[in-house]
Amino acid sequence: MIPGVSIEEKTDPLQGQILEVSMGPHHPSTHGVFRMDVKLDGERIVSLKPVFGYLHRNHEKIAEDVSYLGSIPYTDRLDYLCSLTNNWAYCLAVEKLSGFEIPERAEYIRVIVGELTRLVNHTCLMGFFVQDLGAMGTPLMYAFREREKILDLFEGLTGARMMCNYMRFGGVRCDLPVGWIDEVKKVIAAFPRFLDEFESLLTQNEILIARAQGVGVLSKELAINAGITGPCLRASGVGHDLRKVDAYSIYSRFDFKVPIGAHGDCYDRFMIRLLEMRESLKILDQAIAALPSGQIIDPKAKSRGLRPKAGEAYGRIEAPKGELGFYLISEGGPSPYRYRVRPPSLINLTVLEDMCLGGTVADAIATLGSIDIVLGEVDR
Amino acid sequence: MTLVERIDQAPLLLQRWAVSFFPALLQPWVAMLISAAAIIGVFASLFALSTLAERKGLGRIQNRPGPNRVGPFGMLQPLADGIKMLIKEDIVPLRADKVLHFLAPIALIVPSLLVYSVLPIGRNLIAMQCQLGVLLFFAIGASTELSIFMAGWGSHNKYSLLGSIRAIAQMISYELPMVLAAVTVILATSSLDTVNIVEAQAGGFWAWHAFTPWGAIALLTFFICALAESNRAPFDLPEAESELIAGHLTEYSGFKYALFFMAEYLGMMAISGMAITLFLGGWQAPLPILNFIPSWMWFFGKLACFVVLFIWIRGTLPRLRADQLMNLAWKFLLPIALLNIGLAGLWVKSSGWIAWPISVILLGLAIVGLGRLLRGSRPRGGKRIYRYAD
Amino acid sequence: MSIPFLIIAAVILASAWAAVSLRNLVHCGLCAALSFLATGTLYLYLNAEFLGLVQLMVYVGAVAVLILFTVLLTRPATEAADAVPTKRPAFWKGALIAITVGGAVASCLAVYAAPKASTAPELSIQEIGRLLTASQQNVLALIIVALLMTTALIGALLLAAPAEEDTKGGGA
Amino acid sequence: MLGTGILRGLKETARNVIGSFREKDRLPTVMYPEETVKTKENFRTFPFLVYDGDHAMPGLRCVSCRICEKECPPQCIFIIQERDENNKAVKHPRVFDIDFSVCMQCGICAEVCPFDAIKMDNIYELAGEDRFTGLLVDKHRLAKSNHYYHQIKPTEANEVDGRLAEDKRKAEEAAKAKAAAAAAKAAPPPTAAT
Amino acid sequence: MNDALTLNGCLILSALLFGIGLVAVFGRRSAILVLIGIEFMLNAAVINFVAFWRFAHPSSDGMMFSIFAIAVAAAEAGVGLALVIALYRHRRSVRIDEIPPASE
Repeated sequence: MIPGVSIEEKTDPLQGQILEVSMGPHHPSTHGVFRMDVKLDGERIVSLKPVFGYLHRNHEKIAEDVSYLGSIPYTDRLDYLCSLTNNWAYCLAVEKLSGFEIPERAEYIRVIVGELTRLVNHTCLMGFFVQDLGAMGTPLMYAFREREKILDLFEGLTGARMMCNYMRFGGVRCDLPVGWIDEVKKVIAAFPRFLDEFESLLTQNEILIARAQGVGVLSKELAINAGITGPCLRASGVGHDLRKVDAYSIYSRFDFKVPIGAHGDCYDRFMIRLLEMRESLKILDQAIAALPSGQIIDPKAKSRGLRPKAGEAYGRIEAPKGELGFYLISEGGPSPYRYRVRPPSLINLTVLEDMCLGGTVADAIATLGSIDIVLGEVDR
Repeated sequence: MTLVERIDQAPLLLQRWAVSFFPALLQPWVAMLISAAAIIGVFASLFALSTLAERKGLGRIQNRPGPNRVGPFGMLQPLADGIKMLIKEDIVPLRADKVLHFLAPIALIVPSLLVYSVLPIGRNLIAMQCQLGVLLFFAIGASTELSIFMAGWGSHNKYSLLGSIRAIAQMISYELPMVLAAVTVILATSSLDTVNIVEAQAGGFWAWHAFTPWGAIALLTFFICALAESNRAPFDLPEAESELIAGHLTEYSGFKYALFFMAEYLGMMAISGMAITLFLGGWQAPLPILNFIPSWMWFFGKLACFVVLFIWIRGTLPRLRADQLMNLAWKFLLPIALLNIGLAGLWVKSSGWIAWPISVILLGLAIVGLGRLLRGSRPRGGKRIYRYAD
Repeated sequence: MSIPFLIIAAVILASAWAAVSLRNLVHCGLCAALSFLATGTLYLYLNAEFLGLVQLMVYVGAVAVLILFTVLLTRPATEAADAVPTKRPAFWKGALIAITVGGAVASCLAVYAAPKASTAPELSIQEIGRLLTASQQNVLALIIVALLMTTALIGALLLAAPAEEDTKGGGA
Repeated sequence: MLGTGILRGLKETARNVIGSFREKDRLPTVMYPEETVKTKENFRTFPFLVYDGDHAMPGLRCVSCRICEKECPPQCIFIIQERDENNKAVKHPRVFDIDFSVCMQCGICAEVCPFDAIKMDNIYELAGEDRFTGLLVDKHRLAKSNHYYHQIKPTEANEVDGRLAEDKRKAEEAAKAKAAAAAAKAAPPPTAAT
Repeated sequence: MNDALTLNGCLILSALLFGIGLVAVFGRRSAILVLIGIEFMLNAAVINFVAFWRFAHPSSDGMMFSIFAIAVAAAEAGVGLALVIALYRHRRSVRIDEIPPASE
């Protein structure tokens, strides 16, 4: 028999065989090393057990030995699609611990760069989601064409496209290069055209509607009880967005809206992200218009040999995938006593089975694609 | 024999000239051999061309140039693929059913090529003019399912078996509406012979069957079934299964896989050839004044348009789920095809003008009604309005 | 005895015998398909094109696939391979009866040797159509067969389809 | 209505096909070996040691204070300080190795180095045949001239040079002031002594 | 001359095919093979029709009847196989000798 696959004789002879299949970890559509043990009765899924941990790199234990500054590059590698929001959350936590004030210009740069990362992540997600539904890579290529432009911006500013390692405690590492802001303006001006094209290509497409509407439904109560955050929660009808709830950093100064879905199925999650990208563009326009000049880092802030006073802090932000939080306990030493990351992808993944039961395998893949998980963050 | 006619009948004259070298006894055999060789030669090279067109077309759709390294503008890419396929090691699974595993590609290529014998490529350029051309086309086309079963069963792999069952179920359920769509044309021209069908559409493009109410709907149904029959675009469930089953081709590599690959393209071109013959006036020129262009050029031009359409749809549409696929065939295409036969009968019996309004109304009603039935509970058009948090 | 006829007859009989005597059911199904194919070519050889193509389409296209599907759906039961059929005594008892009946029929038919028309009768498809719809009893037969096939279709569906509560679910 | 959404999708792909022949934006492919994309100035790959003047080893700025070795998160830098004949430390590294297979190009070493001795390079064609010793880069391969630094990162290099010049000037003033103070201190004792 | 021989050839062929069909029905235990046997027998009958239509007297009834025969045979095959599947669903086996009579 094929290893890892066993035909379990079902007790009730009348039923067909229960086919137990493990999909992954080398599977074309599981977004990295992630395995699903699926039990199939004919076409329908009877049970689905997600298995992950293949990408566990012991991030939190290492952080306890490396200095505060040293673990910033490691936060890039948590959710490797949006490194800057990871840095931001970590820096927020350390700033709460060490009490640095962030200069105005640094706050604005952080918001600009954070929203650009949200665009990068959502373009990735929409491309992968439609790719799982079978479109031969065309939407993926269009999404990646736009994403490349933003990654070039990151390369110009931080020196790397995905592993930016740009934010420091009390501000940012280096100031905007000459002409960078005009580049950003050009990219943002061209973005709505891409969004309109993407919407006209897909949202009214009968096949996509048939494959995504009513598939992988996540009820409002289950979403709240399971602690789901981010677009998955908003698609189920709960208008919870940390940028409005916490109004951390300077988000209170920008006016933007938070889209909410009504059905909580794959189609809603897809559309919510599309609408969120339009909101991010609004924020970016306002932030660039009001970008002040001045210092980019708190002069008192020390990055090397930082020894924050003993205590604990929990910094959280609205990362593209949900609420990303860093919980630090410091005992005054050069490295934190305890370093805990609240990964939105892992928590959003816990309800995968409830969403997929009763559906077919093709639905399970579509649902997994719509939750938008990145295994770097799930396994840490 | 003006120059234009000479070019038009060039293949025929060539064949007669070649045959004249042989003794009388052998001449019929040689004539058959030459036309067979011509078909295989022409359509095999068209296969190579269409793989290149597919890869470059998909590339251009996805904002990338497509293969352009092998030869000028990537022209030698099919040659490179061919050689690669020949060189690759042909792995046969250990406990596979050797006989079936070996026979499956052959059992697929033979009918795919046999089907070309009835397609009228140009004015009296047809390999075998037989009174039952269309029936022969569908009879031989029906036997391709057996070879898919052999491929699935022969590779002794549970996933290939499930993939081949899905492929057969899909092909059978889409064969029915396709044959019924062809029946409307037979009903209109009262002859199964492809040459008669093409001659019945002589005159300008307004005489083509595609421009009658029932013809347009039949062409649409035929085209959707052609997509499903050749396992392409929104119906490419069996092979490009990104979910569970990797399709019945998983255990094939090297030359056998190339044969399957070739059979898929040959099948695609054969079905588009039949669609052209039935609905778009085979080798007829759209306007009588354009008759100076040789007839076979029209056939290959229309064939090229169909191939481009196949590629275009493949680059755009996501895939249908297995049960939606079946619903579409049995609950939408089949009723429409049956209704269409009724309308074709009405069209043939009555003079044109009363048939037009009745068929347009009936067909419109059927499509909208069945479309809504197919959509089931989802709101109209799946349009959703999203509100914003306060 | 023309050579093509001999070849076709040999193929029919060989594949039929293989279909009957092979152990693996799938091979039996495929050999049966081959034998249907060969009978189709026999009709073509006997100038009954319409019948040959209908045979090809109906038997090779549908019935053979139906047989193979049934073999697959009931595969676990036949997995416990029954003994090689040709070794079982019951097989030869059956064969004995068959041979006697076959032989008797063949001998009495063989004495019949009075072919009238040596030229192949020409029956175009249009004529078949006219015949089918012209004479009264043919039309009646046609309608009855149509009715029979629809009832067979629905009957087969109800018999084979699993009970209703199994197929619920599966998304909208 | 069934089909209009699909048609609109087809129109979209058609626009891209036509666009790919006209707009650059719709065909952004770069034919790598023939054409290359000009990297941005801030682009960083592996670190390199800066040396002033035109001789690598004597001009090396690195004083082997080993701060970068401590601060490097994946610990991929290895430094041994130079010792002269009577075992006194010399402000110059005898061994300065960076294991390129471990380095994750995060740039923290360049950030924490107080002497601007190590900066981030922007070469990315680093393919080599030897995986082990080939990627353990010693100081001779690491050392690159300040002139090279000016070529690849002009603004940053000028800023660093400005800062260094200004430090040197301040150091000289301090030295002069100290010398003057010393002289002043030395001057009164002789007057007192006479 | 060879017409007569070919006619006899056809008749012998159909008889032998009929015999093989009988062998399948009597000799094999699996229900599916019994159905295949029935198909062979039906085929044999239709071969006779065509042979007589071709050689003996070209009246069109033979052809008409064979068309209907093929149609009915296909319908019968469909229903027969559906029966086998239903049978398997209840008895988990398709061995004819193990299936109790319909009464039980």
